[in-house]
Amino acid sequence: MAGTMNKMTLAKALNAGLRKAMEGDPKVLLMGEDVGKLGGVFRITDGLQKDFGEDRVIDTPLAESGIIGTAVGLAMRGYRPVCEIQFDGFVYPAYDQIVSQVAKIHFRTQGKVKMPIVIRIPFGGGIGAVEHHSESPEAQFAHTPGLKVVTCSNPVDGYWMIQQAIASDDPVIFLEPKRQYHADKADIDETADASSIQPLFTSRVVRPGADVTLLAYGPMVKTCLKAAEAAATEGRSIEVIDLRTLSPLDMGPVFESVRRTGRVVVAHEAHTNLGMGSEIAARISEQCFYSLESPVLRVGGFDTPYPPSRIEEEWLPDLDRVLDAIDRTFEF
Amino acid sequence: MAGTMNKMTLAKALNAGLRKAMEGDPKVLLMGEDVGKLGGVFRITDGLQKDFGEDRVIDTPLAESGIIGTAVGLAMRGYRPVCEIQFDGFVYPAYDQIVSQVAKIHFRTQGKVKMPIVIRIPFGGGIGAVEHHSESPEAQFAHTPGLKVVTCSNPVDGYWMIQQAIASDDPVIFLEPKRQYHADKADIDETADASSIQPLFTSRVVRPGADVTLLAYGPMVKTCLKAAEAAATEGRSIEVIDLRTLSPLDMGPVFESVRRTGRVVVAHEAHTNLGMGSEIAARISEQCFYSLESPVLRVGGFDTPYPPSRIEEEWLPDLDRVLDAIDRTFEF
Amino acid sequence: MSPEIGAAFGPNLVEVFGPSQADGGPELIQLLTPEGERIEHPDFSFDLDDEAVKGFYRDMMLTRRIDTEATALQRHGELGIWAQLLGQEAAQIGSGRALRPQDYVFPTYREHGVAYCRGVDPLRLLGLFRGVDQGAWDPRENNFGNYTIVIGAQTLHAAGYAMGVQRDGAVGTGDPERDTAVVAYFGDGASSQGDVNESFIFAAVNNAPVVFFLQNNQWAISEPMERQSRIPLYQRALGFGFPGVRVDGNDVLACYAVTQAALQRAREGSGPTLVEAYTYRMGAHTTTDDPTRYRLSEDLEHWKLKDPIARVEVYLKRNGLADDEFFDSVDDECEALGVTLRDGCKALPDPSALSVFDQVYEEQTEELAAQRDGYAAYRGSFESEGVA
Amino acid sequence: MSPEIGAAFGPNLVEVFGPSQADGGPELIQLLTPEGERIEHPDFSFDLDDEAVKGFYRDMMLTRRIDTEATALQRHGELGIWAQLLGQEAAQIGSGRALRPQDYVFPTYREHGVAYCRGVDPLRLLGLFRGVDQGAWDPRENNFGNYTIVIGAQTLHAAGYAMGVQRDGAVGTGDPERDTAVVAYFGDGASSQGDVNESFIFAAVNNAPVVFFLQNNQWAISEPMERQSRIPLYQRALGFGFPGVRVDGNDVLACYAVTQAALQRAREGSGPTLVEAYTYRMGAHTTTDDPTRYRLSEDLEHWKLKDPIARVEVYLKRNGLADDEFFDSVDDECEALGVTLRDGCKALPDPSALSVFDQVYEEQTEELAAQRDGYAAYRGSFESEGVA
Ligand SMILES: Cc1ncc(C[n+]2csc(CCOP(=O)(O)OP(=O)(O)O)c2C)c(N)n1
Ligand SMILES: Cc1ncc(C[n+]2csc(CCOP(=O)(O)OP(=O)(O)O)c2C)c(N)n1
Ligand SMILES: [Mg+2]
Ligand SMILES: [Mg+2]
Repeated sequence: MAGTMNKMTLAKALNAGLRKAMEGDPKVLLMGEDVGKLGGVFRITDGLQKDFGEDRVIDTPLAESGIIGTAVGLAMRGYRPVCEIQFDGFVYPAYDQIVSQVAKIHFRTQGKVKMPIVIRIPFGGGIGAVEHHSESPEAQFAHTPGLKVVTCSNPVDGYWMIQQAIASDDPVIFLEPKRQYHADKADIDETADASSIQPLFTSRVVRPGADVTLLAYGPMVKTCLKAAEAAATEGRSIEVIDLRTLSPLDMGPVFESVRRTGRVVVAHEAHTNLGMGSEIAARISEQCFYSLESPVLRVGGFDTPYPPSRIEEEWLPDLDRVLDAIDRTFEF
Repeated sequence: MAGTMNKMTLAKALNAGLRKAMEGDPKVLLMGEDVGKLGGVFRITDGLQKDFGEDRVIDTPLAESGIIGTAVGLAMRGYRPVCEIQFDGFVYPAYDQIVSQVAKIHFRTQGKVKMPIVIRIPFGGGIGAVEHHSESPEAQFAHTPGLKVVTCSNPVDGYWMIQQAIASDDPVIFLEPKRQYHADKADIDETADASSIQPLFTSRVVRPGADVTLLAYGPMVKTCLKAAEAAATEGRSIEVIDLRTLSPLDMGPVFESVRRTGRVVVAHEAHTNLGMGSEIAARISEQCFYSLESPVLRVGGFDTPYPPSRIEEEWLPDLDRVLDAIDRTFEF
Repeated sequence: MSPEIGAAFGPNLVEVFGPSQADGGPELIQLLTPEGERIEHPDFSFDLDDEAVKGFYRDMMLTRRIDTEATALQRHGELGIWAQLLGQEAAQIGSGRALRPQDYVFPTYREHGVAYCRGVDPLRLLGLFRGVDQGAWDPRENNFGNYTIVIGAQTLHAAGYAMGVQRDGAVGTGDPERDTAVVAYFGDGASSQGDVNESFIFAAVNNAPVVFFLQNNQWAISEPMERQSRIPLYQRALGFGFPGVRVDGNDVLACYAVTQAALQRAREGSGPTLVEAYTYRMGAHTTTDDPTRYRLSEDLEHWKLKDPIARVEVYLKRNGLADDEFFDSVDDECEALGVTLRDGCKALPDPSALSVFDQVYEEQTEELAAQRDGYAAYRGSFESEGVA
Repeated sequence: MSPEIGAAFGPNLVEVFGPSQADGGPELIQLLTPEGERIEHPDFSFDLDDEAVKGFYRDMMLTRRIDTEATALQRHGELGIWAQLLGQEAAQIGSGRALRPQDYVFPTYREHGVAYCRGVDPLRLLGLFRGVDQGAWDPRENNFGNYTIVIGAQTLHAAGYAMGVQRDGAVGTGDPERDTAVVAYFGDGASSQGDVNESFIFAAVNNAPVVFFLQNNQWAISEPMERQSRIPLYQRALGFGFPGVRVDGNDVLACYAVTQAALQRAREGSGPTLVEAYTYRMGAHTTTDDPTRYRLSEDLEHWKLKDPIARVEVYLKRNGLADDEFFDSVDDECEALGVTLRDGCKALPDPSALSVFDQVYEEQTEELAAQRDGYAAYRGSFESEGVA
């Protein structure tokens, strides 16, 4: 029904997705700093406390370890907590609870205790913020068995993926590209049948192409789509894949693509050294050894702390650096 | 002077190295849980509190964030704290202080404040321990700009590297392969001239070879040397490189080797997914693209939490799995 | 410091509370003396009969037997390590017996006595220390959580679970089978962890039904409690706005009475309480520890006089409450338990090396399934070699 | 709950301390009322003369000017964000002026008034919020640490620094130029962080010379302080064995007197103190925040009556301690400062994109140098394209 289409930003789509999940299951709780009246510093939980009450949308004390640690207890009591970490750089006080508890309890108990917790983290840079507000911590979580890690790049995915993550009986680190929160609007059909939606832990070809495979996720998908467009004007056909899931990785569509194109560039904001690109490059190099015309090239944040905001756009991988890497894949 | 040679285990060598550093610089402090009278659960600080006093060998409250956070303050006051984290799995409560403070203060202050802190972490498995006592957290630290990460594999390196780490004006995560603490003894010349010692942030060819390059560090070096020996009996010449430094990586000797051998296996206990092997594979694939006869193969811990100890030897990469990977490099 | 300035900030708390005293100080709640005499306390009383005391005696004896048996099993190489509770039987049985079925326990790695009270098969406890699993009892069966090794982490789980209890409306209803309390066990050392202090905050702010049960056994491995606090630990609660009490942790009657009252407070909706059970770790930290490196043997001798079981035995005997038959039958039970544990331990099956792949996620990933298959094939190749 | 059980655990602390009261409650230390009247307090007195009060007035006016100017600069797009201190001038100037040169300060992101007291060029503060650096003043020059954004982290640094001070023998010598105190600033929200509570433990156990200066401005972004504690925050210190006091954070005389006494306590070797400055964040959390979403405007109106600067002005005027010339000259200074800030801010140079590579390590790595060179070459390729 076209009549039910709603134009939404990513921020609104996430809000609508959270609302839907809360309506569908009384065990779903939201918790975090300022998620109540304020609706979160990005307003992702706007209006939800008003509608679902303070028992279901909980303004917690300012302690990230406490947020995750109490979420573990709530999950053991049968709840499905969705925790908001205010900014990427503030997830680290909760790191122990995440990697030693959330990630391991299912394993520790041989599956007797499930951890259906979603940890939402606005991540990535480009919003002109001060230190600790522009980090990309995904690789650290993806390296941790027991966690699943996903990220959305657009409003439609945001709307569905957050619901799928909440429905997951495994803990999900849900990374939201904060720079995209209010960037674009997209049509969302809230009445669509959830079962018709692409499963959560899958990647997706978002632009088909023949010459180079360009891999991205979260905030870099848009940049990469633009790069593909720019490359097209120079006669190069770039296939762009939105990875969507970082752990597990869904490498099937990637390998399939690389076997056709023979060239790969992977882009992310996170530090290049041991970023997602390193794992992806290692897997592709192993699985597509004879197909590669050139090594997998990585375009990532540099191996320095995130810089002061006046130079963040120069630090972040951008269209030009992606295009440059695409060019370089032809130098081999 | 051969007369000054002392046979030492890794544990004793580290103890001797710490003692030497404390004698050489009154600003060097040791701090951690049980490092005083007990000498640490592995006895690495044995006798040091007795000789240097409670002000220099500090039994801290049981709070890892507190240990690292106060070390930051001590460093700002001009001290050189050497912090002991009791076991790898207990470093996570301090993760925020490590990645957001220790790693970033030099950058934040444009170099006005140095962080000469060493964080010693016994790491790796194979000692029959319960959960959280056999982790390999190196990739997470290596992914963090601002930290340097090293690991020793034998008593001689242990003795010198700990002193070099303490002398470093940058923060160093110092990983000690706990399974090796009491495994072997080696001759150490404590009177040797420190300036004649191989610099800290360098890797080393520990066994030359021609057919395959085998990369390892810390606990896996011994296994890999044995694998090389076993392979030799089958007529394969394996070059083994002890990486020693994980951040920065010293890839020069690695590339040089790979360009000769064309085949690479990298082994570590850490989870394979996004472990050091992924970065190393990515770099080698990029830099030695035309030299590779086979993709870089990784032998790592599986992507599950560390298992109960009765099956840890099956979980950990061992000689057979390394040999198997070596064999597989010839299948391409 | 100049006295005027000091005075401005009120009395010196260290002076007020005094340094740690070997006898627990004047605030110690005691109902049964080390000499086996029952005494009155103005605020707390033991409201069960002597049959119950005999039951506690039996519980403590069996708990001690689990402990000594496991220690011996470790010495014989059957366990990798064991965390002994010797000396802490009263704290654990007293508190454990105060629980109702619907209450929920978050233990550390040393709560074997509490586990026993909850009905967890002691063999199940051995699995963790033998290394065949990570403590694989089902916490839903006995409302006894899995052992938590990262110290302090479980206190936050307890606070969260208690917030869930509140949301379920299982607090303050007056229905004794519905109202639920949660207990977080932790140690003197753990009290320094950020997590523990955060759990105090979450519990206080939410007025959550949690009892924080701190077994102050005087040691955190080699560190005496002075390295964690300069005032008695039960006072910590004051800073967070809920009550803290210190109970004689070697007095099973007092531990029962105080815990019961604190649990009841929680169930009624009056929020958290900190109970510091002042006790002593008579054994080593674990079987790999060597306490002679850091503590005086006199210290231990002193505490032996306060043995939690001995005082109950004296009480029962002196007052003619139990005859030889009773004591013999408990001894027999202990013997039988010993045999069960020894035989059972050796028979605990090793896990399969492939099982780990199946336990990571509720919904298995393709990636990990493939890793499993690869490893299975690799292992298979040896077997076929072996066969060939 | 049944009264008997409650009573057993002593008085209800929430009832004893009462909920948070808008006037700070009976324990508030005040020396200058909102009406500008000086009053006595049994424990604390202000021992400087009226010239000093005039100095404080000037300090607070200049601090407020820095704040309003920076807020305006943000509105004009010259700063990315600004964390306003409006309303907290007395807490910061009172405490900041009590410091000696050798004392060391660990601030949050809002301590512009303290920075000013320490002699940090206010332009330096703007750099962080403009995004040209991360607060690149040299902490060694003024013993004023860099702003810490991860809330609470700096309190541990303060405890550690103070442990260093102890090791340097710079405590309790009686030499006023040697004995050193350390101050950790933090907020009501931060008090819930594990790090802050751990810093209390490290400071207490080591009896370290730290003053924990908690500016309770009633809000942590949108969360009222009831979300962090159910009793007044100064009481938190009791749980850790050191004194805590609540001072009227809008009373610069009381803030000075109380902080000075606490600092002196630290310098003399009597250990840590928690000072809760009870104040109010009159502005938004930062310039990107919208407080109308979560707080009532009456609340703000109420606190406006307690403005920290107004009461000093009234005091000076009513008692004829300062004439128009004085007030005019302060206003002129503020104007001049405004011009300096506006001009200076716009002139702050952007960092070079390559500089980041050189600031990561004290000893540069080959790896990073190569990354830098690669990026420099890449950038160069555009320039040569441009030239071509
Ligand atoms: C976060 C963390 N750090 C360190 C350890 C290692 N460790 C295990 S038990 C222990 C001492 C705990 O002392 P306490 O809390 O008093 O409990 P007890 O062992 O005396 O029962 C330590 C340091 C750990 N398990 N977790
Ligand atoms: C660890 C961490 N979590 C979250 C944040 C985001 N944040 C910045 S300021 C703030 C509120 C702090 O409140 P308070 O401590 O009262 O200080 P105030 O801002 O009122 O001065 C929050 C949640 C942060 N900076 N650090
Ligand atoms: Mg203890
Ligand atoms: Mg505040």
